[in-house]
Amino acid sequence: MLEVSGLRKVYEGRGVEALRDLTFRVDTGELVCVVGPSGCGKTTLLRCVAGLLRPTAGSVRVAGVPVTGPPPRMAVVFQEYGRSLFPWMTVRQNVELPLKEKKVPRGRREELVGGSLAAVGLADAADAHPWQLSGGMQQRVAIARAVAYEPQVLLMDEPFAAVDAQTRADLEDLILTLWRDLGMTTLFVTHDIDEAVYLGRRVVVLSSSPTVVLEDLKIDLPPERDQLTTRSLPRFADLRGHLYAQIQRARGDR
Amino acid sequence: MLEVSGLRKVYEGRGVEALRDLTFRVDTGELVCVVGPSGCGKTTLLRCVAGLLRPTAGSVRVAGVPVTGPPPRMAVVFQEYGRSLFPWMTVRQNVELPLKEKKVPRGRREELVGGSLAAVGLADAADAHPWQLSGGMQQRVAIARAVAYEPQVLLMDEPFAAVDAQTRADLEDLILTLWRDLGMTTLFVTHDIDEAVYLGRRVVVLSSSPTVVLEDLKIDLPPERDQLTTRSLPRFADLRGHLYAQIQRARGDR
Amino acid sequence: MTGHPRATEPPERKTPAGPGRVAAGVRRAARRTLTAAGVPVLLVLVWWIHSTVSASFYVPGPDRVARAFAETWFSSRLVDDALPSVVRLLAGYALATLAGVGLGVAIGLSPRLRAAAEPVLEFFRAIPPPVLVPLIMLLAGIDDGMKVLVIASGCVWPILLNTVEGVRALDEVLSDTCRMYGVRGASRLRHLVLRGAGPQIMAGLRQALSVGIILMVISEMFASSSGLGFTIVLFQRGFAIPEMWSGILLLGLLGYTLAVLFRRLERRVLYWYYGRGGDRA
Amino acid sequence: MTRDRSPDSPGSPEFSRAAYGAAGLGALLALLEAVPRLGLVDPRHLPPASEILATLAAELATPELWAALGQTMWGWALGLAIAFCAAVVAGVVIGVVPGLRAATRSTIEFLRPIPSVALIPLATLLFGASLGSTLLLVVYASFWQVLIQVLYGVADVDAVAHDTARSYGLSAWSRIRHLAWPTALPYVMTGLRLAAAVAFILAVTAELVIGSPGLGLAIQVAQSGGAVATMYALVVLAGLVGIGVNLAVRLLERRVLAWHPSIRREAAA
Amino acid sequence: SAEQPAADGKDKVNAGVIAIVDTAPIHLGKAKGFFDRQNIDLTITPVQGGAASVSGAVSNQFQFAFANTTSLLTAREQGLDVKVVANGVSSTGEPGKDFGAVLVKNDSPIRTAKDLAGKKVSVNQLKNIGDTTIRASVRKAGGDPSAIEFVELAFPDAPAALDNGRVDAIWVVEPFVSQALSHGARAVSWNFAEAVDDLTVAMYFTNGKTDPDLVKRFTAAMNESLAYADAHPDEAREILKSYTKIAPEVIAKINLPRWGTEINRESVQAIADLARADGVLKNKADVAALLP
Ligand SMILES: Nc1ncnc2c1ncn2[C@@H]1O[C@H](COP(=O)(O)OP(=O)(O)OP(=O)(O)O)[C@@H](O)[C@H]1O
Ligand SMILES: Nc1ncnc2c1ncn2[C@@H]1O[C@H](COP(=O)(O)OP(=O)(O)OP(=O)(O)O)[C@@H](O)[C@H]1O
Ligand SMILES: [Mg+2]
Ligand SMILES: [Mg+2]
Repeated sequence: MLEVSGLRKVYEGRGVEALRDLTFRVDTGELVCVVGPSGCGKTTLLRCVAGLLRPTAGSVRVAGVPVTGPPPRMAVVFQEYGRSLFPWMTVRQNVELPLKEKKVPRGRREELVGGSLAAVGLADAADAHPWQLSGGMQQRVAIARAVAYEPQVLLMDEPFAAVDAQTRADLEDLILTLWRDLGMTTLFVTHDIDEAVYLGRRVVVLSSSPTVVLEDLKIDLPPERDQLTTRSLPRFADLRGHLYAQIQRARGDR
Repeated sequence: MLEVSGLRKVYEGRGVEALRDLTFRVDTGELVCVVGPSGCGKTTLLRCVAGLLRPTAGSVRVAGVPVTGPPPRMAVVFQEYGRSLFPWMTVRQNVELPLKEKKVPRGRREELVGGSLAAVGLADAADAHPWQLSGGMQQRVAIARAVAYEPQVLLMDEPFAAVDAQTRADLEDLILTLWRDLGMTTLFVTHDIDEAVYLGRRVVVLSSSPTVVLEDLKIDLPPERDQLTTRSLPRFADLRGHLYAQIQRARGDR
Repeated sequence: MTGHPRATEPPERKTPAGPGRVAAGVRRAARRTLTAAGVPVLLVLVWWIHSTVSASFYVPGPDRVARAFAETWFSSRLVDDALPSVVRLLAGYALATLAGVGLGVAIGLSPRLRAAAEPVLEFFRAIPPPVLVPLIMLLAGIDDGMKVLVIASGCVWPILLNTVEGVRALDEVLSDTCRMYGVRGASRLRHLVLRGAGPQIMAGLRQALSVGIILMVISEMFASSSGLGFTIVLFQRGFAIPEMWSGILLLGLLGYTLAVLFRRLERRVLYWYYGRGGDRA
Repeated sequence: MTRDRSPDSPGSPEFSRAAYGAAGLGALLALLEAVPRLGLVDPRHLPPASEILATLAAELATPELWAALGQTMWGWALGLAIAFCAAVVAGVVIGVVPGLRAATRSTIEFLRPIPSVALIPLATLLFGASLGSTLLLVVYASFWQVLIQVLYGVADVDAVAHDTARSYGLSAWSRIRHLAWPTALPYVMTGLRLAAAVAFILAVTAELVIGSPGLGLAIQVAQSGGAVATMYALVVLAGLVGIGVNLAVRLLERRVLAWHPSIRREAAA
Repeated sequence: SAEQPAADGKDKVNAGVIAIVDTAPIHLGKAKGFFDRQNIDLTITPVQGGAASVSGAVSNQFQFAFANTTSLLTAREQGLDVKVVANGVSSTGEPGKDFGAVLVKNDSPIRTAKDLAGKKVSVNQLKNIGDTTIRASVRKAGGDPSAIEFVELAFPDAPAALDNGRVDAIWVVEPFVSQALSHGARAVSWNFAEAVDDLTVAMYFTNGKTDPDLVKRFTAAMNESLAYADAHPDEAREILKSYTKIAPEVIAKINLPRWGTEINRESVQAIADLARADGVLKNKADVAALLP
């Protein structure tokens, strides 16, 4: 579904080589997590995949088609969640807008908007404006918007950074459920190694700059996951430890 | 040093009661963490303490003086780190500006700026503009700015939300070192319960809305902390479990 | 919206070295000239065809105007009439910038001052310059000082309004950051207010540039005996229509030149603003 | 403590705002009264405010003045409406369609500084001393004011918001309606305020210079008859109209920009 | 707005006329029904100055209009098809009793027209009838007209500029002459009266497209109006109150111009020659083509 090959990105202004050479693929309906040190180029990668940034070299293909602009039926949750919400719209309108664009009929739209807002715990705040919400609430609005959109490909950039531990666990399970139900191909950037292991079927570890794929790790945990049991599996701890060491290696290089 | 008594805050616009009745104190040179569910009013509390928001009722005192505007020698790391950096200044200028205002002599200033940028791992990016940095890097600039300022009181609102696990650990230790060396009174908002236990001498748990202090927990771990040993103490696990249960209770209420 | 300005300029891909680089530069310059000249050439063509089809005394053809332009302006007139006008224009513009930005910042920062000053300012803003000029003449005489003042009195509004709005719209988190770190007074002005309101102030300055040229003409309709605007009015009254149009042409060229210079300046001052858009696909 | 007012603080914001405005106008009146009375200028050339206001009151009692004002306001409203709509459409199209900005820049910068007053011969030729001439001048002058503001406004779209719109596949029209337009709106409102005044000025000036009927012609007649007090009374009337127009635009702004920092901050401050 | 017959068989005529003392006859004539009697339904549109009259007439928006001699000569020189149909206003020829004058402050060292040389003098429009006639007056008085520095100041603004010392002398017409004189200004030259004998200052004109019969009737009505106004100065003063804002006490005092029906061709020719000498006109004017 998603093929990244030889991807390289140099930001002209400062002459920063954000990505040197990335190659990996995500199959249809797969959930892959991306981890890497701060500033290694995860956001850059996501923007290239989303067709928002033109790569310096290499290519990205979605469903076999080279990406030149944002592909259809793709949803993105941006790291800068605050800026990705339209301040002139209420929460409900923000979530509803892409659905209107997709020409989802009214009834179904209301169902989707209501459902996704309830799922992220914001049913009460539907008529507030984004700037009347706390940071975590804003981030959840952005997630609700992506979820309601029912995308084929879902890109998320540290989507749970601003919420508390318990909410985070709930949202992780929400994503897992939706991913299973809708079969979305998902690329998930996170800093939380536990989260990467818990959610991902595979975890791509990026090195620090000059950025390459350090490891493409298969998560061989049982497909059915559960916050308590999965996290307490010995294999979970193994994988976690391994990834931790990898990231430390990634950072140590610089 | 910091006394919050009977603090209540109602946002007029939506009629949201963000804080109902908070009372707690932070002694001089103490490091207190605040945890609570998303949207419970942590940021609101911090803004009231910082003198940026007028409470609806109750009062805040810093060093015995009632807060009516930002008290001197206080630094804040905002949750909206991206928006708190001046886009027209380089990273160095951003960090340097408060020092210039404080009339720190040039030599000392350069030392402080260089030192704090190096401490957060951004020595290379000193001449970049904030919008040329990744999310985590921006957040670290905001931290460096607060740190270089050498405040008496330091308020931090989820300051490590956007950095990877390893960087986070490093920054935690940075804050601990500085706190010990400079004797800063610190109020630290976080979502990460482990972090709260690791850093705090006390942890204040806020309930979800209507927000009150659910618990003011003393962290009876040895004062010298270390990422490996402290986190593996049985008492650490106890405290962590206790807090987790508390937060769950806090959220369950709603 | 791939086309909004920060994204329009396609990111320059690889920068080839040596002679290739020069060639690319030449090609770029040529393309830029072509885009800049395309529409004007088209318009002149339309004008020319129109004038050959239906000749009118008041709308002479481009050839007549071009001839008049050469005869009228390639002479000492350029120095005697145009130059003093431009100097007055720049003086008035500078004055308006000072007053507009200064007053605008003060009003934008203080809701009370704004409440008190707004009706008075709106009152003066609605008074047409042609009736304001006699009043200014009463106070400032009839010489260059008056003309500079008239130009400033017109230019100041776009600058003032935009500054006020720009200052009012400052990012809250940035304001709070300044308050926390004790960035106050002049330093707050320099580092936060003027920079943060920069994009909107620039919009105002841009507006004011052409308003200034218009006011330059109007100011010279009073108590004058020379100047670009005066000459145009004189041509108009003397029914020397091609000459009049050539003067208008000169005004347009003047406006265009100033705008180009202004754009250069703006790109420098607001580099952070335009840079922020980044190189997007 | 600017952000949020405690609920018990006295005085409604609307009231105090009006009071401050009245105080400002009062100060201006006092100044205009004092300057001639103190002999700083000859009262024959600038009568004291009290005399001007008395004349204005007398003038307001005549139906001719109301007719003239009505004619001016009609030309103003019509011209402003045409200019505003045309400029918004043109501005959004130029701002949004790739390449158009670069292609039109030189033409815009060339045409913009051409003074409306220089177009008077053309206007009279085309329309004579009728509403058409006034409209031509009004539209030409106020069009640019709005256009430039729209161009700057459309360029102010937040990069992340822009990317959001693109990644959710918002159509060009949706991106204009839901992203570019709201972003540009604060700029447009400033443009509207600028254009409203310019349109009014040009409506009056056109009457003044071309002699189409209206307030400007009344001013001109007063001027050439040496009736100084009447002339200033009419000028004051023009200023009062300006205050009224601004109030209306402010009201509109509070409605359409309720989400904008400048307004929401004030609602709280 | 064209000259179609109205329902009652009258020709609709729109005349572009400046709202000043000079044009009292056409207003008076309209009030007296002189135009009705010629089957003309007259509308008087106030215009701001000579240039507006001429362009209004050329664009056929006005069938008839009023402009001063120099403006008409200039228009003619530029190839505009303007044709005079009636006299407009003439100088009384009597210094002290004319409707236009050069004024100075009472304490000014300027005593006569000759002293104007080297001084700053305001006129309402440069390169027009004001500066031409002032130069001629100064020359006649033995001064050097080339040394005068003229600046443009609208008539209403001129007295203030004189009071404030911004200029040394101002040229104004009624009602500003009487007004300023009563406030202590002093006349040093009555330029219309002095420059040329029996000067035709302004005229009514039409464009070349107007129906000759209508022109003939307009001329007749206009001449009747001129004669009537000249013979009934009180009624002329009275009509001023209807279309100007001149204060009644000023109206009572002002010097009225002479409203003869005869156009003094020699004076027009003289103005043309003076204008040519001053460089206002570039070529020798074809006065015959302009005048009827
Ligand atoms: N617009 C830009 N201009 C110049 N350099 C940039 C720009 N955006 C990002 N960079 C640089 O590219 C590198 C990678 O940035 P990116 O945002 O992709 O990192 P990231 O992996 O998402 O980091 P984080 O986890 O902190 O969000 C960084 O060094 C950053 O400074
Ligand atoms: N400007 C505002 N106007 C109205 N309501 C607001 C405003 N700011 C915050 N709130 C409301 O106040 C409550 C507390 O917000 P606050 O930002 O303090 O939460 P928080 O504890 O910091 O949450 P998070 O962990 O998600 O950042 C929320 O319900 C929020 O909707
Ligand atoms: Mg990132
Ligand atoms: Mg918060």
